[in-house]
Amino acid sequence: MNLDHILKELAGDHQELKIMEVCGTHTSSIFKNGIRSLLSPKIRLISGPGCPVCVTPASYIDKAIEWAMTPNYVLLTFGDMMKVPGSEKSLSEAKADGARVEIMYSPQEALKKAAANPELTYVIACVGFETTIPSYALVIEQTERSGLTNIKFLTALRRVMPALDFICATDNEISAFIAPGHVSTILGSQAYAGLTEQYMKPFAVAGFEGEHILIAIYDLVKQVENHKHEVHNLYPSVVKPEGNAVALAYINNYFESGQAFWRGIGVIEDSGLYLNQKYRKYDAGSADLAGDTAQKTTNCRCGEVILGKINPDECPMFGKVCTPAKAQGPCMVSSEGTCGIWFRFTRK
Amino acid sequence: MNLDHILKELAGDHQELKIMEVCGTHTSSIFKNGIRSLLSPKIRLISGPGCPVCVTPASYIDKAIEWAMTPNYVLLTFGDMMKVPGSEKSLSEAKADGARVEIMYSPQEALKKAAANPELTYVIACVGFETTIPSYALVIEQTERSGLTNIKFLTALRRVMPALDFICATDNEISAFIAPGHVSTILGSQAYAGLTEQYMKPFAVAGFEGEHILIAIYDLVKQVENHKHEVHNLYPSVVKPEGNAVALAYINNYFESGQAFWRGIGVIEDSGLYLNQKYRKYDAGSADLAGDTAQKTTNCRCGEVILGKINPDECPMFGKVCTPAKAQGPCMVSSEGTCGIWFRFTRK
Amino acid sequence: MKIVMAHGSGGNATRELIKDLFHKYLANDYLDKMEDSAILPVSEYPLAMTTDSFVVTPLEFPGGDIGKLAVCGTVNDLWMAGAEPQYLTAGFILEEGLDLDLLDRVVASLSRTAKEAGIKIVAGDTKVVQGNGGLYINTAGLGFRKSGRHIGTDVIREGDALIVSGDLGNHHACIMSQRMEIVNSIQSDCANLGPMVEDLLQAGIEVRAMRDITRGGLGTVLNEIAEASNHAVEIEEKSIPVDPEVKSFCDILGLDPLYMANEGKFLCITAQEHAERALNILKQNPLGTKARLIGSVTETGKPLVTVKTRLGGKRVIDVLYGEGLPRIC
Amino acid sequence: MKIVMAHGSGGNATRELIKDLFHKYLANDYLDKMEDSAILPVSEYPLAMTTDSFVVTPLEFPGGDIGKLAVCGTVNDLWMAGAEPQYLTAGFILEEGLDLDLLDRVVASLSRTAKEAGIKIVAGDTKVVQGNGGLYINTAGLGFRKSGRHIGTDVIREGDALIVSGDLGNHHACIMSQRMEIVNSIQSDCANLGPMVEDLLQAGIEVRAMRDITRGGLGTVLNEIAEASNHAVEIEEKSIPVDPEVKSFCDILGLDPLYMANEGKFLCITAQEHAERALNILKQNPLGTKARLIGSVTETGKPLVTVKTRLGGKRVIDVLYGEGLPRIC
Amino acid sequence: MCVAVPGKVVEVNDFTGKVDFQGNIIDVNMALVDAQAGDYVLVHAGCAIEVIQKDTADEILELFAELESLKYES
Amino acid sequence: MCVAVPGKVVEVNDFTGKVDFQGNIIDVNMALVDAQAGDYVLVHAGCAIEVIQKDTADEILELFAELESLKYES
Ligand code: SF4
Ligand code: SF4
Ligand SMILES: [Mg+2]
Ligand SMILES: [Mg+2]
Ligand SMILES: [Mg+2]
Ligand SMILES: [Mg+2]
Ligand SMILES: [Mg+2]
Ligand SMILES: [Mg+2]
Ligand SMILES: [Mg+2]
Ligand SMILES: [Mg+2]
Ligand SMILES: [Mg+2]
Ligand SMILES: [Mg+2]
Repeated sequence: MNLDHILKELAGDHQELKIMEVCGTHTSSIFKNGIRSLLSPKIRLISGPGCPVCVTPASYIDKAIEWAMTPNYVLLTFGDMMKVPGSEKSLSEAKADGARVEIMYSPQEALKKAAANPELTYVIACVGFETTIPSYALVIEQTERSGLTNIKFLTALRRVMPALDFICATDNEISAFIAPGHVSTILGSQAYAGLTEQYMKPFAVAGFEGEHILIAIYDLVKQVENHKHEVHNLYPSVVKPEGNAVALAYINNYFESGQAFWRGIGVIEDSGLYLNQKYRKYDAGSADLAGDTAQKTTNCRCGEVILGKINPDECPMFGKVCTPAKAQGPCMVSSEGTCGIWFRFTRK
Repeated sequence: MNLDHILKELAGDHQELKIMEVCGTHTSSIFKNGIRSLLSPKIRLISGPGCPVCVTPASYIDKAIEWAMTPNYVLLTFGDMMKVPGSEKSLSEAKADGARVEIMYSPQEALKKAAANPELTYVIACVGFETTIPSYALVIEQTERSGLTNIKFLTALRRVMPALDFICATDNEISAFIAPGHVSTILGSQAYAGLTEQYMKPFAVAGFEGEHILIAIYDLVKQVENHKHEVHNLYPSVVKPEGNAVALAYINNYFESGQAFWRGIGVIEDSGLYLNQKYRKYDAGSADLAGDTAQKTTNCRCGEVILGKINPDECPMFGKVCTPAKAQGPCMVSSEGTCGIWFRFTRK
Repeated sequence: MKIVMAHGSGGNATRELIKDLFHKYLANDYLDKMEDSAILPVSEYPLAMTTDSFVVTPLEFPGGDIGKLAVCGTVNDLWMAGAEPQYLTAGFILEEGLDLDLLDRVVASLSRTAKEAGIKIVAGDTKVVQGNGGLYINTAGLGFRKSGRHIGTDVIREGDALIVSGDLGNHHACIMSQRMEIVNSIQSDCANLGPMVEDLLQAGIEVRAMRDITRGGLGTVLNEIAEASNHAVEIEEKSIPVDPEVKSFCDILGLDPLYMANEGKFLCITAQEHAERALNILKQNPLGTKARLIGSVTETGKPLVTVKTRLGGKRVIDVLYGEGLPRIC
Repeated sequence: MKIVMAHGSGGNATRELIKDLFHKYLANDYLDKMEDSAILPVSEYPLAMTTDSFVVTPLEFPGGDIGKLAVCGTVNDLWMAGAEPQYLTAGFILEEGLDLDLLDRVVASLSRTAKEAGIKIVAGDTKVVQGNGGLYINTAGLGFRKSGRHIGTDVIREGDALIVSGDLGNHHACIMSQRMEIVNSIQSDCANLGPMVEDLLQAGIEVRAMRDITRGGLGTVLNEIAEASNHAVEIEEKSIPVDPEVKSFCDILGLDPLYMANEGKFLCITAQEHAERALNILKQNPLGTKARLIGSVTETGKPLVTVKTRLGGKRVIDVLYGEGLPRIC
Repeated sequence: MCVAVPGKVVEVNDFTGKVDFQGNIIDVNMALVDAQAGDYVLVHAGCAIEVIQKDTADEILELFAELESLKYES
Repeated sequence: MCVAVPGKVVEVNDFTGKVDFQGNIIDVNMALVDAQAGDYVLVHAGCAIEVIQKDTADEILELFAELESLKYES
C-alpha cells in the first residue's frame, strides 16, 4: 500500500457517502492540502462542530467584553476569539472602544502577568474541548499554590462526546467519522467504542498531515463499503487507547459537567464543563451563561453547517453578506470555522 | 506726575540702594519690560523668595513622584512643577518613566476628574503662598460635600510673612520691599505694618504692569531717600488694607501653621501651612516632609539668590553648567525662578 | 465604526480601508497605479524636498483639522524655500479605536486642501498601532523652484527688514483651548501661505529668507534666523501683532505669545528698501491683513535677538525652554 | 536619559536633541542648511516617489532595528519601480519615555543603512507625543528611473514566471518571537534589495514587475499582482521557500508563512524565457541564495491565485483576513 | 508668585460662575468673593480672589496723581 | 479543534520544561506527561499533552502497512 494507491482508490468509483471530520483542524488541513479535489465526487467530506470558538455563545463574548471594560481587569484570550461577534460587538471592536484585551499563546502566561501586576485582575477566556481543558486546570493549581488572588476564569468549555452523540442521534446521513486527533490524545481512541456500537458508524482517529487524512478517509470508505463499524486508531504516535490518564484526572478534579449551549445548535445536556464547588471561587460568572439561549436574530445557518446538514455554500449569505471580513456567524470568523475555511480556500 | 517724569527721576543720580521685589511675577515683569535698563545703576533690584516652586524641597518632589508611580494614583500639578529636580529626578522625567502626572490649570479640575474616574485616586500637588491656599481649601470643601474619597492633597504651602521676617532679621542691606501684589490681595496691605515698624523698611504693594512697578520703585526710592518707612498700597484696585476676609477664614478653617523647610534657605518657624486635625485625612503625607532638610550636595547658591544676597550671575554655575535646559537648582527651573528669569532675559 | 488592529494587517481589512475611504478622496493617476512607488515626469527645475509629521490633538479644531494641517505644513515649508509645491506623500498612522467617520472627514479635508494648494498626493501608506483612537500623519513634499531665485538665511544682511504676516499664537491657543475645554472663539490660523509668497515673488520683492512660524513660535524662529545668518536682529515689542483674545488666553495660563505656534503665519526677511512694498502686498492678501514690520537685522557676526519694550527698555529674546505649560506662578 | 515632552516643544530641548543626536549621524550638505526645505539639483530622469511609516516593536530586533527598516523599506519600494534611490526624508515621532541611547543607536543604524544604500537624508522632522517610550519613523524616498525601462503590473502577460528571492516570513517570525519572548535564532531579513535589482536590470532581464514581500506576505502580494494585472497566477506549494525554524514557529502559533511579512525579499515577475537566467543572477547574490521559481502567470482576465499542493490538490490563495494572531484552533 | 488675571463675571450660580477674559469664558469658583454678573474679578488658579475696583489704566493715572500728593520730604 | 505541535524536550524541572521546536525553545508545562530530556512531546497551548512514540514519516509508513493487513472484506 502506498499513497498513490490510496489516491487512485479514493478518486475511483464509490457509493455515495458522507464522512464528517469533527475537528476544525482537520477541516483546515483538508482544504490546505486540496484533498477534496483528490476525491471522487461521491465521497463528501462534511465538517463537524469541532471549532471551540464557533460554538461559543454570544452571551459569553458579551461577558468577556464586560470584564475587559471593567477598570483594572484584563481579559486574556487566544487570538481566534477576537473577531467572534457577541450580541453587540466582538472583542476586537471592544478593544477599539478601550477594552483591555491581551492575546495569549498559553493560559500559563496569566501566572507571570498576575504576579507582575498585582493591581490588575486577569480574566482568562477559557474556551476549548478536552485537549485544552487540562491546561486551565494546571493554571488553577498553580494559582492556588502561589496564592495569587488576581486570576479568574471565564469558561465556555465543551465535551466532544455528548456533541457526537447528539449528531449521531439526530442525523442519519453521516456514514463515518474522522475522530479529532488531539482530543483523542486526552480521551483515548476507545472513547468512541460506545458510539460505534450504539450507532453502528465507523470512527477513524486521524493525525493532521495530508497523508494522515487520506489514510483515514481510505479506511472509513473501506469500512463503510464493507459494512464495518470499528474504531481504528490511525494516529498511534500520540493517541493511546486509554488516553492521557493524568489529564483526565485533572479534568475530573477541577470541573464538573452540566448542560451547555452550543451556538447555532442549542443546549446539549452534559456537554459543558464548569469549575466545581471547590474551585468555583475562581469563576468569573461562567455558570450564569450555562442556560444561555440568546441569539441575534440572523439568518446565519451555522447550526446546520456545524451539524453537517448543509455545506457553507448552501447558506444564502455565504460569500455575499457573510465573508471573513464581515462575518455574520461564528463559523465564518475562526480560522477553523467551516464557513471561513470554505471561503478562503475555494473560489470560482 | 507722569511716566516720563518717573523714568527720568529713576535714571538720574541716587544713593546706592537695594530694593527687593518679593514676588517672582514682579521679577518676571521687571525683566520682560526691561526695567533694569531704565534705572540708575545705583538702584539695584534684587529678587526675593517669591516663587513657590523654587522653595519646594526635593523630598516633596520625591513624594509626588512616589504617588505618581503608584498604580491607580494620578498626580495633578501645575506645569511649573514639572522640571523641578527632586533628589533623583523631576516629575517630567518621572512621567517619561511611566509616572502618571496630569497638568492642571486649577485644582478645581480634580473634582470633575475624581467623579469621572472612581477607580483612580487624584493627588493634588498643592504648592503656593496665601494667594493659592484658599483655592485648595475650596476643593476640600467640595470634596467633603460630594462625598468623593479619591482626592488627596500633598501640600507644600508657605506663608510669606515669616519668610519676610526672616529676611529682614538676617539681612540689613535691603533698603525697601516691593510687596507681592496678589498675596496682598488676600493678606491686605496692612499685613506689612508690623515689619515696617520693627525693621524700619518701607513697603510698597504693587501691581504687575511695568508702570505699576516703576511707580512702586519711585515710591520706595523716595521713601528711602527721605528716611521714611511706610506701607503704601499702590495696587488699590484689588488690594484692600484688610485683605480678603473670606479667603483668610478658609485658610484658618482648613490649615494650621508649623515649621517648614524652604529649599536653599532652611527651616523657618511657623512658615508652613498643613491640613489641620479635622482635614488631616485628606493629606497625602505632607506632614512627614515638614522637617525635611535633605538636599543634594550641589554648589547651587539658590538660597543666597532667594534671600537677595547675590545675583544669579554671581553663582559660578550660572549659564555654564546651570541653564534652564539643565537646571542645577530650582531657581533656574521655574518661569518665576530668579536664575531662570535672568538667564532668559539677559545676555551679552 | 472604529479602527481595529486588523486594519493594519496588510490583508483584506487594510485593502478595504484604502479602497472605501482613502481612494474615495485621494484618487489620481499616480496614486491609482498602487505600485510601490509613483513614477513622476522629468522636471527641468531644482527640486525642493521637505517633511513633517503632524501629531495634533484634538484631530479637529476650529479653523482646521489634522488633514488640512498636514498639507499646509508641508506646502508652506516648500514655499518658504521659494519652491512651488507639486507632489505630496502621506503616511497615516492610525491608532486602534480611531473613529472611521472622523478619519473620513480628515482625509476629505486633506484632499480638499491639497487640491486648493495645487499639490498631488502621489504615494501613501497606512499603519495601525495600539492606542486610544489617535491619528498621526506624515507628509513629505516635493516642489520645484521655478523662479530660479536663491532664498535662504545665507543671504541675510545688516539692515534687512523683518515682517510678520499676521497675529501670533492663534493655532496654539486654539489647540490648548480645546484640550483645556476653555470656551472662546479663537480659531487656528492653519492656512496655505502660497498665495502670499507668490505675490511677493511675482512683484520682484527682494526676499532674503522666509520661515513659517510654527512650533516654538516667533521667538524660536528669530533665534534660528539669527544663528543661521550670524546676525543680530532687533524687534519692537509694540509692533508684535497678537489678537486680544489670544493675548488674554496666554495671560490666564501664564504663556507668552512669542513662543506659541502658528500654522498660517510667516516671517519674511526682505531688503530694507522693499519692506514697505512687501508689507503692502501682504496686507492685500486676506491672510495678511495684520502683517507688520516688526524689526530689522542690526549687526553682522552677533547672533542675538533683542526686543525694545513698550517702556523703552531692552531685553533678550531667547529660544523656548521646556514646554509652554499652564503655570501657577 | 529619556525623551520628555519638552523635547518636542520646538524650543531649546528640541534643538539640543537635533544638534546632539540627529546631527551627529545625519549631517550632510542638504540637511545642515536647516532650512524649511532642502534644495536639490535638477534631474534629467523620471522621478519615483514613495513613502512608508514604520511602527515595529520592539525597536531593535535580531537582524535590524526600526532605523535600518525605515531606510530599507523605502529604498526597496523605489527599486521595485526600477528607480535608483537618491533622497530620503525622515520624520521621527518619539514617544515620551523613549530611551535616548536607544534612539541614538537607531539613528546611527538609519544613517549607516542610508549610506550603504547610496541615499541622502535631505529633510527631517521630530515630534514628541505622550506614550510609553515608543518610536515611529516615516520615510519618503525620491529616486530616478535612470534605466528608462518601464516596470509595472500593467505589462504582465500570460506565461510570465514568478520568482521569489528567498525564504518567507523571517522578519515577521522574528518580531513575533521577540514580542512573545520565544527563544530562537530567527533573524529579520531586513535588507536593501538594490544590489539584486541592479544585477537583474544590468543583465537585461525582461523584468515585468517587482514587489517587495512585506506586510500581508506573499499571499497578499500575489493577489495584488493578480488584481492589478488582471491575470491568474499559479504557484507550486513545494517550491515556496520557508526556513524550517520559521515554519515550526508558525506551526506553534497556528500561523501561515504565506501571510507573514518579510523586509528583504521580493517577488519578481519576468518573461518566462528569462526566468532561469534571472534565478541564477539572484542566487549569486548573498541575499538571493534561496531564490526559487515558484510559479507562473497562467491566464489573462481572471485575477485569481491558486496553489498546487504537495499532494497534488489545488486550492485558492486569498488575501489575509484579520490579523495573524496566535490561535488555539 | 501668583499669576492672576482680571475678567468680567458673566454669571454666578452659588459658588461657581463663568468669567469672561476678552472672549475666553472660564468656569471660576466664586466662593471667595461677593461678585455679580458685570463685575470684574481677579482670578487665580480657577478661583476669583477679589473684585476689581477700577481698571488698570485708571488705576495708573490715579497712582500718578497720588504720588504727586504724597509728601516724601519729612 | 486544537493546534498542537511536536517538539523535543530540552530540560524538565518538576512541572515545567523547555521544549525545542526546530530551534524555537518554549517554556512548556510538563505536568500532564512523563517525559525526559530527549523525548518528543506534543504541545498544545503551552502544555505537553502526550509523549510522541514515533515520528510522522515512520507513522505514515507503518499505517500504509497496517492498512494492508486490515481485512475489510467480512
Ligand atoms: S456563511 Fe455566514 S451566515 Fe451562513 S452559515 Fe456560515 S457563518 Fe452563518
Ligand atoms: S544659577 Fe543654578 S546653581 Fe546657581 S543659584 Fe541659580 S539655580 Fe542654583
Ligand atoms: Mg512595497
Ligand atoms: Mg519641515
Ligand atoms: Mg512645516
Ligand atoms: Mg506602505
Ligand atoms: Mg517650517
Ligand atoms: Mg510604500
Ligand atoms: Mg515599503
Ligand atoms: Mg518639522
Ligand atoms: Mg460668591
Ligand atoms: Mg511531568
